[in-house]
Amino acid sequence: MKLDMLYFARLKDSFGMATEQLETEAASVDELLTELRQRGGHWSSELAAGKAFRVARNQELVRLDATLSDGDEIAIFPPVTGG
Amino acid sequence: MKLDMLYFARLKDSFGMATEQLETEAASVDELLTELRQRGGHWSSELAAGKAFRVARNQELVRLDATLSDGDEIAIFPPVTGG
Amino acid sequence: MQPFTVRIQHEGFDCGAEIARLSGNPACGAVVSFSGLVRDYGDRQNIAALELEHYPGMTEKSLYAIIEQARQRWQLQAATIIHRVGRLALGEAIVLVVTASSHRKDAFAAAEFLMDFLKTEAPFWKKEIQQDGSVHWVEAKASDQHAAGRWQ
Amino acid sequence: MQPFTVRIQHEGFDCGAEIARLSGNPACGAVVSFSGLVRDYGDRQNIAALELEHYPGMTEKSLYAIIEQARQRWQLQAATIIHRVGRLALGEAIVLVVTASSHRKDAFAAAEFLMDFLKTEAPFWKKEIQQDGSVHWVEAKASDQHAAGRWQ
Repeated sequence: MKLDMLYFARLKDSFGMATEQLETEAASVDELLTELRQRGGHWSSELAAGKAFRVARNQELVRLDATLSDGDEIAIFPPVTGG
Repeated sequence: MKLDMLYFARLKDSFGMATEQLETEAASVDELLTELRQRGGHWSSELAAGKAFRVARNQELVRLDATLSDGDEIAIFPPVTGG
Repeated sequence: MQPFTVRIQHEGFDCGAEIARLSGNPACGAVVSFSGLVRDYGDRQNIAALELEHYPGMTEKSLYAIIEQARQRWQLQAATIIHRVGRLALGEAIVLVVTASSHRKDAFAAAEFLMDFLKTEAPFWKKEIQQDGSVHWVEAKASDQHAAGRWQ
Repeated sequence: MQPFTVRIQHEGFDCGAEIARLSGNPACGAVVSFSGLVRDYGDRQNIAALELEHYPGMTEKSLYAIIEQARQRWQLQAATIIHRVGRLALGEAIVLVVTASSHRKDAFAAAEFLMDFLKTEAPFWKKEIQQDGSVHWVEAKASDQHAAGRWQ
């Protein structure tokens, strides 16, 4: 299936990209993260288990066990700092 | 001694006056109130013991046992309702 | 700029200008304002206007004292209290409190504290004028006493 | 008038006009505003400007959801949230929250609640630009998490 990936703020800078389309068989956010970490470098360090980052599926915050469907918009970003 | 008396809001309306100069021997606010109540009518009903009113001496709220001095500005008024 | 200001006046005020005046300090990240307006109901219904009386002299003194208390409790860089007196029509602003701080919690707490004490300590009295012309002094609210009490 | 409004924009806003817009309801006696401004210090010192990024679409959605939560908790007649994005110089306003209610406690609580959630839930990120040109992403504050937590 295909996912529309979005990266924001520090993660966008670290990964060197703001968006990508990802072909994956990951069934959950957790599996997706494992796959991204395998890219190594900033991907493995920024998305390490203890790191503070958030995942949104179709513009709603979700937990690691959230499931994925074809065409989902998945955003990964640092804790927010607006206001 | 002489006191400059001020009455505000509903008490001003009830007493039919906003200010007066009072010649008195009252040593405390309590004694002054007893004297005013002796005028009868609205004076005794508005200043009755259970009634909610406030007394300020020289523009600071005081309790009934506050003492009085010649020339004091004594204001009596209902609980405030501004803001 | 005079950072702590109290004004008692008949005329209206410009909320935006007062907030802007306290927004100039580069150390202040947070500005909170409270505007109190004449509502169409209060103790009675169908209110057309309020008439506000105060105790000149004591009013200013008590408001500066309240600001002083707020400054002892919170980090407060500036504060403005404007309270109108005289006749105020429906929808007009009665009171404005503006607080400025480095921290939003302080700005919020100080503004709410100033309002709670204004409602229970500052010598202002409101008279409601109904649409049919009848006039009544507003009674003090137990809820305002309670709100002020929680800061003690 | 649209009583509940969220706006994300590059351009500045007129605080006074936004407060006036929510002051027109004759049932609303209380209007509270919060303005957040660019300070000269944050995570670092000597800040010259901020650069604000957001997640278009999700931002608006999350802010309307936060307003919905506030309406369930407090009597709220109207609320406005304006949050700027892009580059903002020292002293400029970043965010404005305005709440209008019949009761001042509700207006205060809702404004503070909206700000606390804005700081912890809405997808905005700040970059500090120092006077010497160095640039750093702002780190999320534990104190903001704590502030938001007290409403739960």
